[in-house]
Amino acid sequence: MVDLAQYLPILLFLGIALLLSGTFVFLPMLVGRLTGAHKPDPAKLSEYECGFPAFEEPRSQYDVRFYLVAILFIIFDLEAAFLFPWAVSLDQIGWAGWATMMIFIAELVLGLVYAWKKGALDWE
Amino acid sequence: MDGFPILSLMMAVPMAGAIACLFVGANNARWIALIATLIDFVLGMALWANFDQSGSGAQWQFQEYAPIFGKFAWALGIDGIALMLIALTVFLMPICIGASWRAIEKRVGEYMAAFLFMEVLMIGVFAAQDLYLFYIMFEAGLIPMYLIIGIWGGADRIYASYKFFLYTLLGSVLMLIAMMWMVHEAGTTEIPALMAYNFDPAVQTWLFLAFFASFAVKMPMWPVHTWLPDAHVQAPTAGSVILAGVLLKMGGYGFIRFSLPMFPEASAQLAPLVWGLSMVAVVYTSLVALVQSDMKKLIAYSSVAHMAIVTVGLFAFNQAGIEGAMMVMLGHGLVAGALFLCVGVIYDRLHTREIARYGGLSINMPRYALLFLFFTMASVGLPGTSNFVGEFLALMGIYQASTWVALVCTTGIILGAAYMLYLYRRICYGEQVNADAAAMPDLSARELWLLAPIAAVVLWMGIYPESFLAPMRPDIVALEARLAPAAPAGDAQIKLGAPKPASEAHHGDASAPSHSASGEAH
Amino acid sequence: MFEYTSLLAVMPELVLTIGGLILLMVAAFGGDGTARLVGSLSVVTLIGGGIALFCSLAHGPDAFDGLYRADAFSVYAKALIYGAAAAAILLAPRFFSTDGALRPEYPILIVFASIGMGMMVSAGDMLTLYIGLEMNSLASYVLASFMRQDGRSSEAGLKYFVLGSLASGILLYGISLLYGFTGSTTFDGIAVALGGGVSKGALFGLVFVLAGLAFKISAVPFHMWTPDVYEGAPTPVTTFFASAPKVAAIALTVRVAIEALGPAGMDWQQIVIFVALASIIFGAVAAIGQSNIKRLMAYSSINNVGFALIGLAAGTPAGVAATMSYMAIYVVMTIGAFACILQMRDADGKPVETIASLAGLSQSRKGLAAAFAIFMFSMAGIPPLFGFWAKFLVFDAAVAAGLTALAAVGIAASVIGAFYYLKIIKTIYFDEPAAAYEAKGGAVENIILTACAAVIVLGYLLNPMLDQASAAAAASLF
Amino acid sequence: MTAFFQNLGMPFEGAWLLSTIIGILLIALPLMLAVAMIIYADRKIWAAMALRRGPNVVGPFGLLQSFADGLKVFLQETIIPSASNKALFLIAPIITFTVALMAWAVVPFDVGVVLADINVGLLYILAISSLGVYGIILAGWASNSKYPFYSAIRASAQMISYEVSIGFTIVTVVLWAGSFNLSAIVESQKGYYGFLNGNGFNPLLFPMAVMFLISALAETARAPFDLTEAESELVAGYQTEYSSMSFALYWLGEYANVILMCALNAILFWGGYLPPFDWAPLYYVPGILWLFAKILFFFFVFSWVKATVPRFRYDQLMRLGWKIFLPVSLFFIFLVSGFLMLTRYGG
Amino acid sequence: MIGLQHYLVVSAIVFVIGVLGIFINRKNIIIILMAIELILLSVNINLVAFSVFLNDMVGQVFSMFVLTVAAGEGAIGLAILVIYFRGRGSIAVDDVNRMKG
Repeated sequence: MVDLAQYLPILLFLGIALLLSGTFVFLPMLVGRLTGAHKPDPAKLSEYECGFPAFEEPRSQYDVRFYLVAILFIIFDLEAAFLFPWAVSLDQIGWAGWATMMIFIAELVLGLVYAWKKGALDWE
Repeated sequence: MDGFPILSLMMAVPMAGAIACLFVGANNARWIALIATLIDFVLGMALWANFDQSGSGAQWQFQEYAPIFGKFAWALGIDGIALMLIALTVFLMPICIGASWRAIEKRVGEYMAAFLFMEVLMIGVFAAQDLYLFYIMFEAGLIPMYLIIGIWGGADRIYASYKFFLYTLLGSVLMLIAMMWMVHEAGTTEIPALMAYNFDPAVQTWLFLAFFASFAVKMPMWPVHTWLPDAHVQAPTAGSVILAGVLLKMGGYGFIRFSLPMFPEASAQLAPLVWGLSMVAVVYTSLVALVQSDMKKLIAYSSVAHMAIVTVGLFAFNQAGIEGAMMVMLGHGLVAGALFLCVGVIYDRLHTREIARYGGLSINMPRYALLFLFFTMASVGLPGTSNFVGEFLALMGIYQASTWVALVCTTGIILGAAYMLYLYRRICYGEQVNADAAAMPDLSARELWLLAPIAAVVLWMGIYPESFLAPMRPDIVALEARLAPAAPAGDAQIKLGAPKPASEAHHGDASAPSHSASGEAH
Repeated sequence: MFEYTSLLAVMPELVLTIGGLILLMVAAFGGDGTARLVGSLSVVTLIGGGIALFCSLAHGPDAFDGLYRADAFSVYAKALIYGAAAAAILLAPRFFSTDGALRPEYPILIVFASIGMGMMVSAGDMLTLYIGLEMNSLASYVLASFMRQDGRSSEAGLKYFVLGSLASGILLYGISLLYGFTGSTTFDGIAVALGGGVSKGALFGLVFVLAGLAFKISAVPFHMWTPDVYEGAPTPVTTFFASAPKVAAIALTVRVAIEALGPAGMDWQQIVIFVALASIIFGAVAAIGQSNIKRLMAYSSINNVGFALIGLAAGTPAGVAATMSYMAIYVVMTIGAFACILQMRDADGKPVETIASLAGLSQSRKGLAAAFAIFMFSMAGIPPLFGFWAKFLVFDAAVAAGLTALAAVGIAASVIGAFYYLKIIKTIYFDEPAAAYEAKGGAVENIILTACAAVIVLGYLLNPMLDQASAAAAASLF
Repeated sequence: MTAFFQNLGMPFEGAWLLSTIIGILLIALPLMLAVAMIIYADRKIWAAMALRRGPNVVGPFGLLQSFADGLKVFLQETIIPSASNKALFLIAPIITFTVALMAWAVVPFDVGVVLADINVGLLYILAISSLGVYGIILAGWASNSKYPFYSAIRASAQMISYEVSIGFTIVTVVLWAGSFNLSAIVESQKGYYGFLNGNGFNPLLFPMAVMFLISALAETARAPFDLTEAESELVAGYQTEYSSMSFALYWLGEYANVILMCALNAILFWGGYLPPFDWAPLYYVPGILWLFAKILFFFFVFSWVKATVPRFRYDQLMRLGWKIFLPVSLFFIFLVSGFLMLTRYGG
Repeated sequence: MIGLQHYLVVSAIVFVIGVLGIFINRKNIIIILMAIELILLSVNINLVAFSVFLNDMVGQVFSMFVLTVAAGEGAIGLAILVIYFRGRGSIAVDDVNRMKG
């Protein structure tokens, strides 16, 4: 069983990092109120535009290719999840284990080739 | 004829005809159908001629057995009862084809195919010696009949076809479950073996009820008879003929082949139920028939009443009753068929079944009036016709079992006379009020050739029923023997050696058994 | 240690995988023009997979330390699956070509789905089960939304995806509980653990697993996706959904129930009985009001699943054999019926789906009408058509197992089902002809149609063979 | 250090806690300091390459420029746009910065000098750095403004694209080292050809080192891959609506990540805290200095690239990631693992 | 000390949230996708917890596969959603009603 205690410093680190960054975000707000720098007005609080009111919803439709990238990422990044344990246990699993992963990668490459030929990797 | 698969051949001939009909034109289809049915008729007569009626031979003859289906077999074989019903089938089929010769004009090929397929299945039902094979044949009849009613029927055909289909299907699926149970219990699918198997009486009741659900609908018994008038009214003439002539007999055949021999105890126990339903049917449907304005409906209700006599006869548990029931079935098959043909004859001319639209036909259609009168009388049960023999035997049989039932059922005969004669009077007698009816021509040669053979056979059955009873007698005797241990004590029996109160003697008729014997001697 | 002989056991999957990947490359490099070529090659691949089944039979029952089964049961189911998949491929080109959606991905996806289904029916471990199931599901989701430009198709894909994923999730949750409370994911291990008593946690797991599987086989009360997906998906895809994955899911359910959950039989039998009856009755009742033939077929499939489950409810070798026979017959009927539906076209050659458009078909296209009627009567279970025998077998098994009451209720409910099949026949035969129909049908469709009709009419002659095969398949589970 | 506090009479738990917290602060505070200085360095290098002088007003040679900037933004008003999703708007920079800090928890500065010596340190870093994308997406989303939104979408697509190739590249190193522990990875780089320390000297891994360096540029959205804040198109990218310290936190986080990537370059391919030559006298120099030297070298490379290479187009960026790096890295996995099977494990 | 039942309870809660997210949510299909991921997450919690407490690696291996498949599922789900959105212009749950009956 893994000794989770070695992760305790990380947990502590998380706490401290959160504390630090929280301070950085909220302290200036307090300071701004104290120094009088805090003077919001509607124009200032409106979203950034080039002098015009926005023509459309800022979160409007965006290019479907981003979705495509996301989809490709999900697939390929997860294959890496199989590569990691395989990489550290290569000394124990022998040629069969190696061949299995190579077949896996080969299939992955075929998928990549398919996506490539279908133009999924093009950004035009 | 030993070893020759005549039963399979009798099924193969119409099957081939049916397939051929699908691919040829209207006229060719008619001829193919006629020839196929005639071949079958000839084969059927050959079957009868070769049937060993002595009673000394095997009960089951012409047996065929081919275990090609895995869980069940292609097992055929007939006894006398089945023989008679097959004979009835092959006799009526050419007549049906003839009746449809002109009446059917659209989709003739399919029509003829459906009829020929029906014939295959009807022969199959009566010849099957395997429980499941029987069921398949029994159920399969729904398909052609559904199509016959639905495609070539009258205005309200769709409703009628649905009703026919679903009623009958619901009834028979329960029977299927019972069959499965029986097969697992007895370990065989062979009907002869099952007929000898003694099921646990406690279970018999359930099995009986399951079979009853199917056969009662098919028969049809009151109160599940309501599909019949609809089906009859909507079906084309030949459809009605085959429905009344043969399909209804499947129910009776089912009782005689399955319910009684396989579940004798349950049959005895539930006999009062059957009696009760039959009594209601006889009286109620006869009264309903009396007020019908539609000819076909009237005859349909009369069929229900006649079938009630059959059930009563069957559940009399004695030879006379069962013989009578068989005779009523055969006779009714012919007579009701003929009556529907008669209706068809005038329907073809005037395209209406309203009784009121006719009248005085005896003037312009004398030959028709004569034959119609003959069949009306046969239906009423006039001595000398087939129905008289059957009804007499059946009522005699039930009298031994229950005098009250006999009494009520006998009123059915009187009511039957009433509605049939009333019908006849309205159609053939009186003024010729309707000009178009008055202008109708008399029977054509074709129509005459359809009705005359039936009339001849009806007469034959009435005058010399022994030709028909003889092949069945050994089987009925065997059935009676099977039933004997369970048969309910009749209230008309003599109890020898025991003194009786006077009131018993009032109902009891000491001469009843000898009557029965004399009935056989006819 | 790794045993190379195990590869023999998975030979069918290997053949399909390699074939599928090669075809994928053909599709990638050849473009949409290769659709027909890829279609025929996919069928060849499936046939190759079918031949490879002999390797797997030769190998014997267990492979990969029990993760995988190459027993008669799996071979039987795979033969059915491959056959159905091939039919679904063959039926497709004419449908898609009229819509300009003829793409080589369709047959390839079906091949991939077939690999998944092969794994499902061969699973000896929850892990294999899950992977196979997902492999099939993922391909199926895509297939459902294959007609990208058709709004209904993508909606069908979406619904299928959401509810299918939910089902997988529920199934997985059940698997995780079973794993936790029995300490194993292998079917044998679970069975051994359950043999020593069913803990409450394991019972929960069992219920979840069965619920997930019920989703996959679209049994009531987890059937709600079926009508929409069947209606929305392109008709060839619906054909596929109604046939091969049904077999796979039912076979999988049977295997899990018998092999893994066998010792807890008393616990799941009631569930299966309830689900079976509910499916039969609901499927039949809901189908009555349908006007779209594909929706109707969806309810019909729900209804049929109910019948198939009755065999499982019996829980006996005979029951399992009956279920498998049922599926075999069902697949033939379904493919035949869909081959008919695929021929439903208006005068412009556009596919139509309403039942009303069938009106009077018997007068314009006699042969098609007759075949349609045969399939409908057969589905209704009317003898002498082979569909009757399917129902007969499951009810027979139920009666033999002492579930007479179940059989009686089930068979009575089948009469309700007959009603809506009759409705179609009524429309075809009794109604006045509707708009003109395109007179010609594709040659391939006609061949398939005729073959199916022939099987349905003459099926009883196949009985001994079918019985033997099903019995052998069932025997390998016990 | 724990032992030191225990010697002072503290119980073990307390001593451990205190020493750990000190360790954390020893990482976090100098890191922030380093970031400030490195921003300065960045500007200086950039300026030098453009023959400019760069910051030179505040403090000697402008050394205090970053601190002056820091003070300025600290005293600025924090603007929260009215249309924004306020909570998320404030949380986003916190996430970015926290994550940038946390990755350092497993970085080995010298033999045994590491806060959490976990066995999957490399995985941890990968995981933590993947989280960084949330800060950016949330910023873009919460701002509810057009440019930040586009920028966030772009940034996330870019980051995840290169994460894939980084992942595969790392696998080759892990294959070679047989471990995910960063210290073990460093140790495994000892003694190439008897005298070199660093995977980068291995011809099988050198291409991976190059790819990793480029991917690191893309992953941190440094030039020439800085499309997320391509000012001509997207104003200031996802930071457009930010001001005050929230804005500064992104800068801090970004540079902290840059340093981290430099450190990873050093650790994974160039021997980490080991001296470049496996020669005893060099080991007298503390490892941490070697590491810092390497980090600084890579940072110089980063700045150098920024100053000289023009910005990529988005399609070029994607093509590089998906069509070149991904297949090549997969091929190298095959090569490296095959080589290892032949020479080390299998035979 | 945190015991097995704690994990199971958390997992059960997550699972229920996921299922409710699918059935109660009437807004956005993306939320449904997330709910599905929640369900799978609960499964993974279960698997890993059991794996640790049973001292058996299978559970963790299983959870790896679940992760992978979940990713594939997510990818396909997104793809289908994109097609759907292109055809329909909306991903509101209430709009997914083209077929009825």
